[in-house]
Amino acid sequence: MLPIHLSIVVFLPLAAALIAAFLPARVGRWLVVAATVGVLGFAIAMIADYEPGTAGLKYVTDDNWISELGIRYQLGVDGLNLFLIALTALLWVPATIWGALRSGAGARAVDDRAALLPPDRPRLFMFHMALAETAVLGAFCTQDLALFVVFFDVMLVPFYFLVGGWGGGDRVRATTKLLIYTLVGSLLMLAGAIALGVLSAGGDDLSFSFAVLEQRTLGEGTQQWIFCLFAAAFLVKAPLFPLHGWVVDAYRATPVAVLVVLSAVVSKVGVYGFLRIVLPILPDASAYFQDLMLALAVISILYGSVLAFSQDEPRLVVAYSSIAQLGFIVLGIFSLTDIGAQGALMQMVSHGLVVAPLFFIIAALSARAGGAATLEQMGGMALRAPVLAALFLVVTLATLAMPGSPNFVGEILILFGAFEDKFVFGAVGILGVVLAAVYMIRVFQRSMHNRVGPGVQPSDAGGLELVAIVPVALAVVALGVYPQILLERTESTTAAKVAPALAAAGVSDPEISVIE
Amino acid sequence: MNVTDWGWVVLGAPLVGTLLIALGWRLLPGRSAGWLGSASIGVSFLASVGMLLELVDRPEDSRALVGTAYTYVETAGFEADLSILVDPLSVLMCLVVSGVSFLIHLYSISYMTSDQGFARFFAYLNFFVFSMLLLILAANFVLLIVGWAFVGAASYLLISFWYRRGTATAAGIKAFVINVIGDVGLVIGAFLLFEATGALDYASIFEAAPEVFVRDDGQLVAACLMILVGAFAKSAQLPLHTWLPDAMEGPTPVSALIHAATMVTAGVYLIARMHPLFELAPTAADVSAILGTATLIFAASVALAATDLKRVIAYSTMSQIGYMILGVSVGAYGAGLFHLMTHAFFKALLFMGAGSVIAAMGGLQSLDRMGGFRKAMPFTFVTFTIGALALAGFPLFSGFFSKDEILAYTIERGGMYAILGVVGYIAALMTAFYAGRMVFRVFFGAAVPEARELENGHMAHGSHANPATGEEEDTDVGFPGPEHHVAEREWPMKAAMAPLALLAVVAGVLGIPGLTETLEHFLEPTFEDSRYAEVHPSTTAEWVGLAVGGLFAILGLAAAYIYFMRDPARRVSTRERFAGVHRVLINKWYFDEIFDRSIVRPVAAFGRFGRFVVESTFVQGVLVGGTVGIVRAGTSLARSIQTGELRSYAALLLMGVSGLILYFLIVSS
Amino acid sequence: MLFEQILFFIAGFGAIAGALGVAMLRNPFYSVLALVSHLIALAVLFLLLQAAFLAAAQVVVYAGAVMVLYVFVVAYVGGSDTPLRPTEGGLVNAFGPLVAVAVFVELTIAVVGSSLSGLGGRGPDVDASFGSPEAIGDLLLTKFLLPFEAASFLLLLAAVGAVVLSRKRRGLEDLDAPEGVAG
Amino acid sequence: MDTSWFVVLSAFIFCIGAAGVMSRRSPLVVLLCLELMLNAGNLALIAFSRMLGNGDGQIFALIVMVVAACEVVIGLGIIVGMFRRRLPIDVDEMSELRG
Repeated sequence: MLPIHLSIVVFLPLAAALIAAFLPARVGRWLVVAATVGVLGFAIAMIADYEPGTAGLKYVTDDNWISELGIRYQLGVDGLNLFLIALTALLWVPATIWGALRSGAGARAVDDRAALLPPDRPRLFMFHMALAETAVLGAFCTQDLALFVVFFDVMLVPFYFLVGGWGGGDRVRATTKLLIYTLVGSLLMLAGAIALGVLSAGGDDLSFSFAVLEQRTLGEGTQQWIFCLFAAAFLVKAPLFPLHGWVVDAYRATPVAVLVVLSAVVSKVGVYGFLRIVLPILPDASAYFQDLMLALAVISILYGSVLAFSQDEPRLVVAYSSIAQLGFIVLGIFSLTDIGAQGALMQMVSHGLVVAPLFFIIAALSARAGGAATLEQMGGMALRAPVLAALFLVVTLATLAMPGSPNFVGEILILFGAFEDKFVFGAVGILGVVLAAVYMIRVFQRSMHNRVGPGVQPSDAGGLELVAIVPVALAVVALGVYPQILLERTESTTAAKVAPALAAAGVSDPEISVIE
Repeated sequence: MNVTDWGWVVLGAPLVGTLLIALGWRLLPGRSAGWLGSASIGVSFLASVGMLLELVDRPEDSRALVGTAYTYVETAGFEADLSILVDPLSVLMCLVVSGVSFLIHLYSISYMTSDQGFARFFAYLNFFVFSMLLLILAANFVLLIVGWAFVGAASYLLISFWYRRGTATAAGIKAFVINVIGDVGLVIGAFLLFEATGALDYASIFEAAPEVFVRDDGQLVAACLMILVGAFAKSAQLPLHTWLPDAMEGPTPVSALIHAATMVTAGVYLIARMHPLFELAPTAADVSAILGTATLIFAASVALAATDLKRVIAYSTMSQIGYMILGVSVGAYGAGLFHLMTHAFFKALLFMGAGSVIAAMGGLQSLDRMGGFRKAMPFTFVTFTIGALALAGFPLFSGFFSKDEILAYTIERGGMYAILGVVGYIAALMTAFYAGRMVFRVFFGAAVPEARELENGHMAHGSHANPATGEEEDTDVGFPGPEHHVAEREWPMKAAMAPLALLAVVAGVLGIPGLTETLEHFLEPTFEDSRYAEVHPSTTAEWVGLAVGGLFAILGLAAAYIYFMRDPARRVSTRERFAGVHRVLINKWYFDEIFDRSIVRPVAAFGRFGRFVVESTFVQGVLVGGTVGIVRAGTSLARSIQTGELRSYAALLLMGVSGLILYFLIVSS
Repeated sequence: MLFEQILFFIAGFGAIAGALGVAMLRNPFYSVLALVSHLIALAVLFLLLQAAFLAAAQVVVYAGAVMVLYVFVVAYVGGSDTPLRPTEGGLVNAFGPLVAVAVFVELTIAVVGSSLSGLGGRGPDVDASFGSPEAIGDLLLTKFLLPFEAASFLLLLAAVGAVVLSRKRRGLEDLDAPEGVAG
Repeated sequence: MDTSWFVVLSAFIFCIGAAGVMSRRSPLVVLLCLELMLNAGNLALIAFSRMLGNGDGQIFALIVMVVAACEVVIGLGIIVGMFRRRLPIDVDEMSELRG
């Protein structure tokens, strides 16, 4: 095992940003980019180092933090978060590069003329980006509930400033909604976390460590209301119907570089919380609320898909499609089967991987259409932008879970998991696959094909766009060709996390008669 | 080389071709992309031949081989390798697909010469062939679904190849969505089988199926019906057929390749591949046979009235695939696949001929505008006529042996199947009639101006308008417009059509009842376990069937001759007498309208409802508004305390102190 | 003993009278003078409690130096008479003194009703050096060195702050303009 | 004298100071009243220090004096600044921080 110190990985971006604050903006911004590349290096090393088929935490850091409250500074990597850390690391690189060169006032949906200018207040922008990466990495790495809450809330701070400070359109409204929604969610989770720690301790020492909490048991009624608190926070973050009210304004106003990580990574923290915290620690409640969560998931799938189908702005199509995709992920998790959870994890990573280039491409399209935000104003770009069109095509097909893409592997595992015990939910959810084909192909066709829009000046993808899009697109293809690279590493961990809830649901693992 | 090694070459060559053309399109000068694409398919065809030779060398009982590259997915009981299955069935399909594809590639080099998207076209085309071969060679459901969906995507790209044309992109979306419905059906079907057998690869499923399922087991029937959804979506069978006629918006080589010879027959292949399951679930097989028969008569009837040349051929394709589906559903696997093969030859040929004619017409496709091309394009005339005769089932042409064998077999099964067979014969009569109609109306009669110009050696005409809507178009993307001088003048085109014409004539020798039956013997290892293996009509019965079929073909052609050559006035009077029927046929039995009203519009209305009612009142109004309102009420309460007056702050502070002391006093007492 | 009690009551009344004077006299200048007398009375009380050094400091530093500052400022600002009871500010005017009385009652109840035995006595006998400059100095430089340094730093900051606050600013001449007033 | 006498006296002075802070409008007098409250605190500290026979309380009181001095300096500086800017010397007029 490589001697990787997780604290370094987590705090590297923040440290770089703090140093960069004292350097000239031009140098500092590349220092932050270098730090994100460094984190990516660590992430790749961890994947290479990870022995497939093993479970348990690796690279553990475990120190006392607030000993009176039993709060520990505990970080660790296992199959559950390994690839989410890698996803974070991978996507922050193009996001910071894009942000370093283009974000700023220019990323606004409406006046994209300024899109080529460097951001105003670049040091501050980069600082917030770096802080956000540290918070997200921390939330993924932490193995202590209190620390998780801290990172979860710290995450809110940079995004609040990034949307409010560099956003476009009606950013005040967007930030207000974002703040209120996620803050209310966070507060509920904080209450839940405290209740969980205190009530589960009984007479013993207070502890928030996941490992300890998993061992302790809670009464069923207690589990149920704590479950509701956590579910509220995670569903807002995800977001799922009907808690997605903040999404539309936020997606419209957020600068592209920020939107990429907000949609691709931050939304995963919520559903990751289900797998990491809710299922193993509150198994009885998970089983109790299974049908409700599945219903929410299925409604999100259908509702998100249908609304995506009727939107004019590509950004909003992707926004609603994300709701549908996260519905699939929740469907997989709450199928309470190994296969569904594996699918959910696969889908988390692959949705992150496709949504990031999707937003970059939409920004590129919008820039070519004279800053237009709606599909009507685009069209016919494929001829003069063949590379961009090809990349868009690959990403579009992956988004609609074309077989052969990682999303397909994720969705088929999720659906198999859902079918196994809850066939009806799976069967209704699968309609989302068909609708996804409709709305994604619609966006592709309206922007790339058909007649040339009025204000469109097509030109092919430039250097920055290629740098931002191509590596991620290659990762999509690679994961589609060899999904086992993820699945073989995550399998034992997800199985262990789902097992308590599975047992609580009273479903014995369906005996699969393997025929030799 | 091993059999499976050849298989990987078959699969790899088109993929390499795709990647080379897609990544190197800037570097490929002139027509080299076309030659590169053709060469890669050629390699694939040669490898298929190698595969065939290796396979026939092996003893009959070990002619099914699986080659595995690596583990694709293996988690939580879900196992799928990246592996191919080579057996006589897949070898036959590979030969047909790669062979016909090679010729169509060759044809396209000429046909697409002046198109702006020349390299793009060949990248798509190679990708399509790769996907099709992947579908055929897949050894498990996951890979099958991958190939299945890739084929759909390639078909989408090729249909909307001329992407500035609104009708083309709309047709592409329609095709894609219906194909995705098929994929979804396959996924559900695969799950139902997986749940019962715990496996996803064919061999394990087929082995386990008789043990875990009873005959006509509910779950198995459901699984088979779901597989049928996949098969029917791809093969354009009722009721998932509406995309195929629209798909004629694509370039004609695409219609020849995808919508005649290869992709649409995937459903037939699938049912043949799944025959152990369908034989265990005869209910599903019957559903399939009935729907196939319904499609074959429905499509034939529409083809009688349609006026767009390519659509006539498209409906004819649906109809012929109906025969194949009927064949493989009743257990006539050899006959069904035989017809698949001969159909690939003559239908590709017909499309190529049609492409030639359409190019000569400057893009116009309406039969009403055509006529008299016999002299202008003698080569096309001869080959097209051969194709039409084969389609009609004229005695001794290839279609004669294959189609009538299916029908003979169906009638042999007796009972309900006999009725289906009779319906098939009626449709055969119609087939002969519309085949004759095409030939007579295009090549005979008075020469239209285009034909006369062509006779004088002039080749450019037409305008930049969408032939379907008459809408003016930009030519950036390159339609077969005025500059499209292809009318059978270049050798690659002829080189592609001549072998197909030859095959359309002579391919029948592979299945002459009682004499050769080569194909059936070749396929035997795949189907030897079939419970219908013993059900085989006697040679005499087959010849009787052939005789009846031949008679119908001649009758139909004669009727067409009477209607279109001898007595054109009768055509008009007949149409007027059956005006109601004609309207139904012209409107394709109103399937598009029914789907539009029952599915598309409700979904769109639901979307509007969601967007303007649920989203704005419930989500934004109640939930967001409620949350924001509560927070805002709380903050305004807090704000009202913040008067900015120092003295009231002090008073509040002291009140707090007073309250605290009071609390402690009470607590301590 | 008696002397001590007499002294306590005299000083106590002095302190209360001074405090009332601070709070109730209309002219700020008189208020300052009342505070001086209050501080001196307090110093006497400090002496009674054997805090000799603090008593001295109270008189010298507080009643002397600090109060001089007040007097200067009052003279500078112009200590005009202000109404004792503000004309506006309704609730605070009504409740302020009431709350103050309430707090006093509560505190008194707390002290009187307390069961703490220490409150009832005057504490242990201490030697004469208790509260002497040496004792204070010793404590300041040993046990409370850090607070001592912190306090010195605080004083420095306050000095700088006072300079910054009251220095003449550039652009002062603009102050006559309306926006200057608003700012 | 019992410690309680001193403590009660301190409470009384404290409350007079608090009442003054709450009812006077002149910032100068408010500052003076604050001094009263601080000194009340000091008295209590020293009384308890005597009660416990421990010098620590006296150090506390000394520090409070330092804080009081600082507060006076800053407070008076602000008042002078206000005067210079011709702002009304009245705490009721200073309500810029209204929410």
